[in-house]
Amino acid sequence: MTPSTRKPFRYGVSLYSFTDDLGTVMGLEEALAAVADLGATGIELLGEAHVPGYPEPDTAWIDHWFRLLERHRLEPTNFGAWIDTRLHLSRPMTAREAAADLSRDIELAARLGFAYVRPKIGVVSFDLVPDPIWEEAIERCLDLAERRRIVICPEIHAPTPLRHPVVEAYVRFIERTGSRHFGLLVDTGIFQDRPLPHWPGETPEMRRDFLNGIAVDPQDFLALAPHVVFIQAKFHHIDERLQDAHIPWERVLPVLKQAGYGGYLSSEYEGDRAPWRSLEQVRRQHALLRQIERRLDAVEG
Amino acid sequence: MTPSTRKPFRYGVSLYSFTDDLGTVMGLEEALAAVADLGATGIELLGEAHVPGYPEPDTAWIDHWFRLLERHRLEPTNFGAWIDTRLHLSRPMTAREAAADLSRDIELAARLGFAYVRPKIGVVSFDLVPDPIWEEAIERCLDLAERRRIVICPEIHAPTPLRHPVVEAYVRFIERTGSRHFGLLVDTGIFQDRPLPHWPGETPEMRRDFLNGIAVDPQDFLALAPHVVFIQAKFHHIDERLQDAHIPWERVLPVLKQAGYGGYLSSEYEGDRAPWRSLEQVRRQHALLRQIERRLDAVEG
Amino acid sequence: MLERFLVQSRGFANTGPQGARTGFELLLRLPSYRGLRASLVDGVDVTVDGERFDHTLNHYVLQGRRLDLAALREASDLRWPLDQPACIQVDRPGGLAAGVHEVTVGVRIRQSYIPIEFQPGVVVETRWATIVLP
Amino acid sequence: MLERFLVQSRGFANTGPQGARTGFELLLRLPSYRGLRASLVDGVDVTVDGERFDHTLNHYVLQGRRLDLAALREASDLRWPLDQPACIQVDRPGGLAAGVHEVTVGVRIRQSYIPIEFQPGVVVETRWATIVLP
Ligand SMILES: [Mn+2]
Ligand SMILES: [Mn+2]
Repeated sequence: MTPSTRKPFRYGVSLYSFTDDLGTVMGLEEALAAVADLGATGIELLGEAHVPGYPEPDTAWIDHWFRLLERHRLEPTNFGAWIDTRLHLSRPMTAREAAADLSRDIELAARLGFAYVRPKIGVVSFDLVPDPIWEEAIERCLDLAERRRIVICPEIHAPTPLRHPVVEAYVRFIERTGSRHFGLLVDTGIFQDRPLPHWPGETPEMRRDFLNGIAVDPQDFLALAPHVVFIQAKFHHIDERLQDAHIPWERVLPVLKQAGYGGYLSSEYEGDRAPWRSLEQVRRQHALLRQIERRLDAVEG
Repeated sequence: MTPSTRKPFRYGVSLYSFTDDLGTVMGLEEALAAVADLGATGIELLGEAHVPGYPEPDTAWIDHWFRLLERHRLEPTNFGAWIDTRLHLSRPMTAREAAADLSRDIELAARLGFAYVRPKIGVVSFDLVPDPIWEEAIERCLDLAERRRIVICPEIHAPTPLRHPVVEAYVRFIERTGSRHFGLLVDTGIFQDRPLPHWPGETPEMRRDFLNGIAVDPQDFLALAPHVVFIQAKFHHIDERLQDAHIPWERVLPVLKQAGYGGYLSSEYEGDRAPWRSLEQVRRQHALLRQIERRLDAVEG
Repeated sequence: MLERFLVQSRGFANTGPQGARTGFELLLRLPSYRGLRASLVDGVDVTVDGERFDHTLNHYVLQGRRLDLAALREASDLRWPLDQPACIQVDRPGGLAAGVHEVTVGVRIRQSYIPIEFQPGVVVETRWATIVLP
Repeated sequence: MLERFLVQSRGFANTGPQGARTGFELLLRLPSYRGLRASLVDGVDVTVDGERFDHTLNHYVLQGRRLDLAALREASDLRWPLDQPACIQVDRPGGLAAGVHEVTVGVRIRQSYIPIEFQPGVVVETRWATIVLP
């Protein structure tokens, strides 16, 4: 992928955006209708949140899922999964156990039509180094991922920046295994360059670490771009003048464009959870991102 | 029915209580579960509000309705209907047309298991005199009501008090027809003796008429009691100390008891429509009404 | 399930072909505790960023039928159920700019059981709503 | 659909026979953006009108299974899905008086991807809730 290959972005939404709304003021049907109404094509979800009966949804629900996708012309993108390394209070999780959980999620994601599975891996340090079992656990799943045409993609999420030993370890894993079924997911929260409002129960320690924004230089994306398969367009607040209060999209999107990124921008609204607010915020984000992309495309001619 | 025949009240809820919540934060299932959780047994609804596909719900919905009633051990009580006398902008409604609409509602109510149908009749004057077609329209429906075991019961609603020409006309109708399929529904808003807060868009004229409360003397109920078949327990706000801000239940319930009323008290919450507020308000009302009834029963021994 | 606002987030969009928009439309929840026959609805005034579009000029789509105000007032055979939003269509050459707009609706309803002096009642609500595509 | 509050209106009730109540229970929405296996939940503190009932003493009903805290911590095979409230059972001889109570919950959750220093995270919420029957 060379910098000169400019591609159109693809637009999607993660149901994570509708956290606390889904199940209290809207169901899956309304959520998918809202996403389709944006002109978006991609739908992302979290397995153990949005699949009723997870990890074993009944076939009636699976039929319903595919009917909704067809009605709204949406395609499943990324399936959020967890490797819950603290599952057992008395002992650590083994790599085999982690692989078993991840395999189960890969099977389910594939059955539901997804292309990507993001394992959220438990950490072992204050600076969020993932549990070392991740490497063996994921390696055990690569053959299955290939058979089920799934790309496993751990998430680069604040406070971890793009230039970081954790990311380097993922890149070495790609180089060592040569697998095309492993890649990186970037959460745009890493580009946040202004502080978030305080949340209830927030401690000074947590604030220091990541809530002021780690302000990764968007240019850092260029080097990593060949390994990035999916982008979660994390955001927290966009005002009535279409100004994002935290994420510098005007600086981020040109770099993605320059890097030849043609994958999804999948909205992850993470702001105020007042009922119904997420619906309007996601619309603002898509209006904003598309506006910037139109401008970039016009400049390029 | 003599004053000495004291009977237990029956407790119910009208889905009117959940106005604006139903269809935005809850469905029929959650509403009926909430009613059953009160220990209530009666469910009241409004046809052209809570019956999907009204006036012709499909059989799948009717099956669903009866399954929910069975699961929650609820019985249908009153079915709210309207005689929309202003339906045609260019001409008045005829008694025949009104009878046709009411017949359709009686059929539907009976099919759904209801015992009462309340026609809300259009008015022809500033002081809410019902359109004179009511008498012929209802009379045309009495045979059908008998066949379908429905009692037609117009509502005595503020600002119309219990002693009023409109009520006297209804009583004369009962005496003239001798029908046991016509009775009166009393809305407890007539007992309101403290002013409601202003609502958005309220004009001074409307305020003067009924929002300060018409404070009917509960004793007036005794004379009318033989004709009262149903009571809507209208209320607007009950605070954390279980004090109702507007309806003097402590004076109303002893009279109902003394009158030998053993029918339903069917909650009609009509206060602030903040999402989910109705659920908690209805619980407070049932706690309050049952507390007063226990006290009355204890005094009586 | 519908959104609590009368004007729904979903469905607020320009109409006509992109580049040659003819107007916009929005989905509206009925501001009433009961469904109504269409002839009891006396139209909807719409104001966007201070620009008013009168109820006499707008069009109304209910259960697949598109009506002007005169037809709406005669439509005693058509229902606007509580659980189905109506679509309000507004003519405005060029449509609206992509972005956030201040949208006010005034929904005019004729109830039979309220004195004629107060009819039609008008329910007014304002919200921010977003046009995604120009 | 669940209520937005964590503590649901529905289900707040005394337990045991009327006249000889043994305690009370409440239904709780999981305060998380994802479902959790039960062993990741470290119990729920409950406070009613200032009287505290510690998470170590309460019982938890998930998918029909009733567990004490020790059993909950071991229940890696049991799930608390987002769309199903858990029932929290509290011992209190006599139960609670009928009427409105100030109810606070502290829901203790262990996430694997947050530094151990911050675990369990505790989500606290207070609301008014009503016991209908004494
Ligand atoms: Mn993310
Ligand atoms: Mn009433």
